[in-house]
Amino acid sequence: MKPLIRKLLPILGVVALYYLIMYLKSIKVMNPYHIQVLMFAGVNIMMTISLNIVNGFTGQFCIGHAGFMSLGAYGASIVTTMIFGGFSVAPNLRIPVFLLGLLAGGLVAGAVGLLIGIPTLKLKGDYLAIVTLAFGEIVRATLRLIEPIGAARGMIGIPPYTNFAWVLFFVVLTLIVARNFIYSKHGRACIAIRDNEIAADAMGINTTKYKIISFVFAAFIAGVAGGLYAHIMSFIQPDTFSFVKSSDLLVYLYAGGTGSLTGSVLGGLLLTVLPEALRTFGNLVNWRIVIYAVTLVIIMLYRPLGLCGGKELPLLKINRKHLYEKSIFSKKSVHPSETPN
Amino acid sequence: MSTLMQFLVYGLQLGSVYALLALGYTMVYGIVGMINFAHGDFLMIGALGTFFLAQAFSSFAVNGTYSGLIVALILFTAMVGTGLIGVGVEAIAYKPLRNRPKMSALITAVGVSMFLENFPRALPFIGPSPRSFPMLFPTKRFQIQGVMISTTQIIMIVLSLVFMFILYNVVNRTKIGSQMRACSMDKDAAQLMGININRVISITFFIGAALAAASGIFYASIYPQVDVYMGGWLGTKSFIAAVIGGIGDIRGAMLGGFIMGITEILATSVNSNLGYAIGFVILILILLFKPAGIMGKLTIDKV
Amino acid sequence: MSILEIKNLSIEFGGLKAVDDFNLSLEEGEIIAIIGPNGAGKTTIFNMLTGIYAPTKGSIELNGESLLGLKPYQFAQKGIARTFQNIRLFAASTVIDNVKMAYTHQCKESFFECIFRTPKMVEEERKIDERAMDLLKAFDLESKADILAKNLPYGAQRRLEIVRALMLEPKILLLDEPVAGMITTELDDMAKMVRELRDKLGLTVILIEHHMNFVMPIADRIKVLNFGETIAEGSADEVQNNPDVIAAYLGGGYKNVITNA
Amino acid sequence: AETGKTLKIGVVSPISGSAALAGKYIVNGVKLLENELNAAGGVMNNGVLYPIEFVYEDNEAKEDITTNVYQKLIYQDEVIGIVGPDMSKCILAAGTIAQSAGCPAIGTFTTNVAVTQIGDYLFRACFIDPFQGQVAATFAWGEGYKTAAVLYNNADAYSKGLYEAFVQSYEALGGKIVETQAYSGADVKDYNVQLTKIAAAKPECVFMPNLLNEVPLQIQQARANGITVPLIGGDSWDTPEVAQVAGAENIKGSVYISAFSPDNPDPIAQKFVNDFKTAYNGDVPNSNAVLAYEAGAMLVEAIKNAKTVDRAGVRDALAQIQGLALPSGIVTVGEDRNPIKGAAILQYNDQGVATFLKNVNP
Amino acid sequence: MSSRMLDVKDLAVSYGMITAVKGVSFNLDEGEIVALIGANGAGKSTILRTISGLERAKSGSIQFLGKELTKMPAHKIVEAGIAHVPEGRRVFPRLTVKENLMLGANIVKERSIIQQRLERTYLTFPRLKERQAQLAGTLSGGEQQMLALGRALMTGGKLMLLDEPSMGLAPIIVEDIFRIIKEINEAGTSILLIEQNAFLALQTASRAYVLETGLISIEGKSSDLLKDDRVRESYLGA
Ligand SMILES: Nc1ncnc2c1ncn2[C@@H]1O[C@H](COP(=O)(O)OP(=O)(O)OP(=O)(O)O)[C@@H](O)[C@H]1O
Ligand SMILES: Nc1ncnc2c1ncn2[C@@H]1O[C@H](COP(=O)(O)OP(=O)(O)OP(=O)(O)O)[C@@H](O)[C@H]1O
Ligand SMILES: CC(C)C[C@H](N)C(=O)O
Ligand SMILES: [Mg+2]
Ligand SMILES: [Mg+2]
Repeated sequence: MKPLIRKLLPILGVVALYYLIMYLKSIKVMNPYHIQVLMFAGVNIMMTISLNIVNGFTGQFCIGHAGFMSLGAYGASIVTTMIFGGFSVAPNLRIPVFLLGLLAGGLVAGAVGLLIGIPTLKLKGDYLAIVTLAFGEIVRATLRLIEPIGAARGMIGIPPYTNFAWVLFFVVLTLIVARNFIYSKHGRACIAIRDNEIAADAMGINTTKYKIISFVFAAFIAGVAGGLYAHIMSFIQPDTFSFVKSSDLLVYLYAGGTGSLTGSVLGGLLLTVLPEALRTFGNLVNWRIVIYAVTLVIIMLYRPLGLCGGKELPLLKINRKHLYEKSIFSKKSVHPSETPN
Repeated sequence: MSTLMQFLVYGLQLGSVYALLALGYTMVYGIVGMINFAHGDFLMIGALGTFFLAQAFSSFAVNGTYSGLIVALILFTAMVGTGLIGVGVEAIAYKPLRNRPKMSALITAVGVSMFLENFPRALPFIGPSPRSFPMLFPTKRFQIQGVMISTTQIIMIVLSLVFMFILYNVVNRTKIGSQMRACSMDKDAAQLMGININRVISITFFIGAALAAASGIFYASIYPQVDVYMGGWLGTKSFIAAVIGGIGDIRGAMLGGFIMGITEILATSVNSNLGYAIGFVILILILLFKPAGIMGKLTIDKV
Repeated sequence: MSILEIKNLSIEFGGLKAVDDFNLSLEEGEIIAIIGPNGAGKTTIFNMLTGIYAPTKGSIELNGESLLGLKPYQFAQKGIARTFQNIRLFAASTVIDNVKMAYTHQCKESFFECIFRTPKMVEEERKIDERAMDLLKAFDLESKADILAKNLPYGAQRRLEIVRALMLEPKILLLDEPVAGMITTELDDMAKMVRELRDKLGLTVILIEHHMNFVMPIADRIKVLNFGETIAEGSADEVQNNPDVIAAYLGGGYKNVITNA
Repeated sequence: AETGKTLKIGVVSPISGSAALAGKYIVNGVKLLENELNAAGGVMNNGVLYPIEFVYEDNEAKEDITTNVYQKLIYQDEVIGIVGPDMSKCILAAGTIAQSAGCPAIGTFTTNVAVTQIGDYLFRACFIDPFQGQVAATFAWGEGYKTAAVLYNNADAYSKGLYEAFVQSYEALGGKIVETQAYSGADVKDYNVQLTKIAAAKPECVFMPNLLNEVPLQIQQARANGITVPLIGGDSWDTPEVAQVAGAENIKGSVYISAFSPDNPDPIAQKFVNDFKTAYNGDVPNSNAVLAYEAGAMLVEAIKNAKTVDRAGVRDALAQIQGLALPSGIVTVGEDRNPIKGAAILQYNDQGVATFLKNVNP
Repeated sequence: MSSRMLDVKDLAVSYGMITAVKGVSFNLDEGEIVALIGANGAGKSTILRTISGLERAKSGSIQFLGKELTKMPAHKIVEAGIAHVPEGRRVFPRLTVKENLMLGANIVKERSIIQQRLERTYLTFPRLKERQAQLAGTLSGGEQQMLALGRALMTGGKLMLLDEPSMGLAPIIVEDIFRIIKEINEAGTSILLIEQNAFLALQTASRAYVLETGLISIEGKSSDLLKDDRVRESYLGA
């Protein structure tokens, strides 16, 4: 019985969260603007998790992650807006078109991730970081050259399909998938590479292969997040996805704590909401980024490993012992260390 | 042909700005092992500081320009001042993280950069708007075989080479230089050699920030517009320049800076959108073939 | 037929002949020790046997199959596992994860099975876990399974490196100074362990070590290297009394300083 | 009279950022209107007096921030309409939000044609680029310049649109474009390459329809590259700082198209100029200030005439504005929600001060 | 009667939550070789690192020739006359052997003294002279240990802290190094020695302290400890 509850409780929690927010909206405690801030926070959480997979769990420093986001944003928007005509899509086709767009965004980003991952992931540490930075900027420069999608002026008139429910759904899905990834052979291989690449290699782990898997997987998630973003903003532009965006994402990740999904959620949420919240204090408006910056520096000085510093909420962990619980699927078994011998 | 030469002049002019900024990146990276993302903002502080200094000295100006002595005084003050700010930033924000994971310091640097840009921005007497940078000294233009050159350009290019030459010799030939290199490899062991690593790191930041200020003054002299955000993008490009040359190597920073400046101008002449990205393309190409940049040496971990 | 056949293995680093014409023919279940002065090329041989360095000359054959040109992870997958002179654990991971990580290659979970955590994948995970626990238990580490590797005492870290290597199901185990930095009592435990590996698992072991009172009793054969060249080879007794070995490696005071301990 | 609920009007302008100079004029222009309304106690509609509150937001001259700010004004402040921003690229990005929320938005200086095409909730207070381009081309041709070169910003919808409009009109008149150079990106400060090429083509004039913060550097660099011919600009040049930064020496003789000239003798215009001067210690209003004031005034007029005092009612009333007397002329909102307005041509004298040359009406 | 050189009293050191050294007192007289022995993780290296200023003491005092070291920055401690050969060698990997040695003489101003010390070091370690232009990072473990010792000789300290100098070295080198250690000592340098090989340590030092999880459990003359049953059982394995 216990495992069943453990599996269902989080899902119930998410549903409850959704209805709570909708209720707060209906009694005007939250307005659509607040909800929109939460939607951006959701997108940022997805981006942070994606970055965490590469930086936090595989130890490969990617500092141009906004590049993947932009590919997803453009890929998805091209599908929904240019191929299917944006606002003129028949109402009953909107959701399929939207999902198709997101899938396209994810695939484009993933494919590019594969393409650039193969040559660059051979580089180590800072050099890899720098190449990913360059990659992000080259993507931006390329998008700026393509006239049919508005070049540097950007793409307008993207239908605002993304709503809070979609964002919540994708954030939860990302969390589940990322958690499962981490607690599997793939995740372990990635962590091994992070902890000691030479040893990983010597233990028969094809380091290049697993780096690429993690990179492509993360790029796919970033692409989907980019697609969601485009359909909140209804406007995208290459310059939105500049190095500044990438470094914002890094900030969410490291302030939250690498190697912890809880940290990604916390970092993405807090640091998206904080500057927006400061906006509402009229005379602080000019100081809001200063306050944000000081907060960030203080977090890093007092918690150099980030707010969560490698710690994880039990919900986002897969405990080894669970393997031996009577699962809802299989009939086994007892943990070997508990068998008397 | 003369157009090409003209472009080369513009390339060198831009390149000297990148090069000076890249020197700071390279020094700090080489010695402290961190990418100081706030480095570009030292450029802004230098330029903005010069702007205010020039205002303060405006009673000495004749026809809007200043005498050589006053200019030298202004530049010196701006460089030293920025250098000291660099030392202060290190002491407050980076020093406590010295033995922490690299990325923590990097993120702190992002925070510092936001602070350095937005603090003056929030101050009423500075604010976010661009200002026009005063002409500090009169510039003369002359033509050599159809190529326009100005005295400002010559001063810039020559001075940046001089700075690099001095710095190179300091790092490779002096005692403080060898202390810097020791710090760069193993701070504990360096201390056991009797090296005061705090002093070495402070000096490093001082030099880096002062050179950034110089590059800021140069930059503002040729593009006379200063604002609190001017350092960000220039910083990123100069950092790329430093890596192209081989980060950690002084000559490499200089080389990378000039490569960046010249290719940017040449690529712009093909298509304006290319100029902006060419540096990044060059970077990737170079790293694929020389994984540590042109002058950099990749060290192999002995297993 | 011998399990590992190394012929004329040589490597140079910018003119320096670090290993010169090294030959070794290894029988299954043998324990071979390589000794020699510092810088003689011992670790370099291990690095060539695990694909980290490419030899300039020579051949490496495992069960008749040449391994030259393979990547390090392929050497491991073919059955050569090692430990490192400077411990290289996955320090930030738990002890059991360290062991499971070495089972990546043999593990049959596909990417989609993993991210959707299918019942099949969960079953496979459980098997890996049991396997890893069995090994840890055999080396007296099962109580430490869930603590971080970096928090283990030094001696336990050395043992964990061996356990991790065993998870690869290797044919040959290379141990690079397994008792360096250990106190005398730990040394004896390790000797017992290495013997058991051979006796119970039938493993073939090559080890590098400077502690003669560890090496001499357990090695079936000893090869002595100096400046990359093999200067002596034979049983412990033969090597100990070889004047070249004494001059180059053991030193005159060897008998009274070391064995007295 | 009966007092209705307070109505909020959102004002979006670049209070900070690259166009902060323009932002200052915009806020000051609207503040003038705000003072007038405060004196009157609000807007009278059908015998009910509605107090008006202005909510000022900074868009930093950036598209994405404009979008955020629109969201905030529409959903959090629940404004009845939005004045601004001033830049086409910004409203092009944010317009969809106003449109899908059904909130009227009036761009103050958003001259790009596409702006009002976003939907029927989008308006503007200024002329459109095809007209402006035509005025510039006609002027250039009229001055006897047979050849022209263009330097434009490909990252800015306004710049690109105006460049295209100019070229079309100029070529139709028989002029020849001898060199077209573009750049893109807000971080560009070096136009030397483009200007070297333009100089080599030896045009008789150079058209530079570029942004406020870019123009001064372009003028300086053009002169340094030996381009001595007159430079022609668009509405964005209308800030005194342009000449200050560029230097009187460099800018003298250059001409630009403006929506307003403070030298306009019309009494309403002069009253506005005087009010502005008194309110802001002698500052002379520019087109940004006038158009921001006028956009606000249009919204107020619509509130006055609206059948229902809500967003939809105000929108309908906006579309029907006719013969509204404003400082820059009599405004009638046309079919495409574009007002029909004239342009002024201004020229810089030797001191670098823009002086009125002539008016052009559509 | 020789005078007291180093006096450590109630020294405690911690790394965050972990207290590695829990109140240790010991001393060393001028001209002496004193050994610290103990299992892995007992806190031996931590004590040395605290003496040379790389770690800060939580409490307690360290007196060296009458000067209090616990508040002194590391580089001053070197100038005061302490040379520390750290655990794991810690040579500067991307500098050449010679550059490493020259850095050892960082605090020395006179060129002639530097030259003289360099010659002495090369005499002691001919291998280093042979490899003087090689990057230190590519030396073998034993070669690096020699370099670390050589570098410490270059500082010319009055007290040398040696952290496991025999680790990973060939028997003949170990013999060499211990002979050199004795020579260095005879030439006037006092030595505080950490050594895993307890037998070797006790043979070399005149006195020794046994450290167990941050506390001193046994102390005394080496000759006595060699006969001590507890020592014999846990550290000599006989
Ligand atoms: N990557 C490299 N580049 C240059 N020289 C190297 C490299 N790797 C090893 N060497 C040199 O090769 C020789 C052999 O080194 P190796 O590490 O194999 O010695 P070893 O026998 O393991 O010594 P020890 O017992 O001290 O560990 C040494 O002289 C070393 O300096
Ligand atoms: N930097 C550090 N951070 C946290 N704990 C540390 C650190 N360095 C050492 N420790 C811990 O402090 C304790 C004492 O370590 P120390 O290195 O002083 O032991 P030691 O006696 O020198 O052992 P060894 O023989 O392994 O060198 C150990 O438990 C170790 O894990
Ligand atoms: C203020 C002006 C530069 C605005 C310009 N007319 C535009 O539409 O973008
Ligand atoms: Mg070795
Ligand atoms: Mg130790």
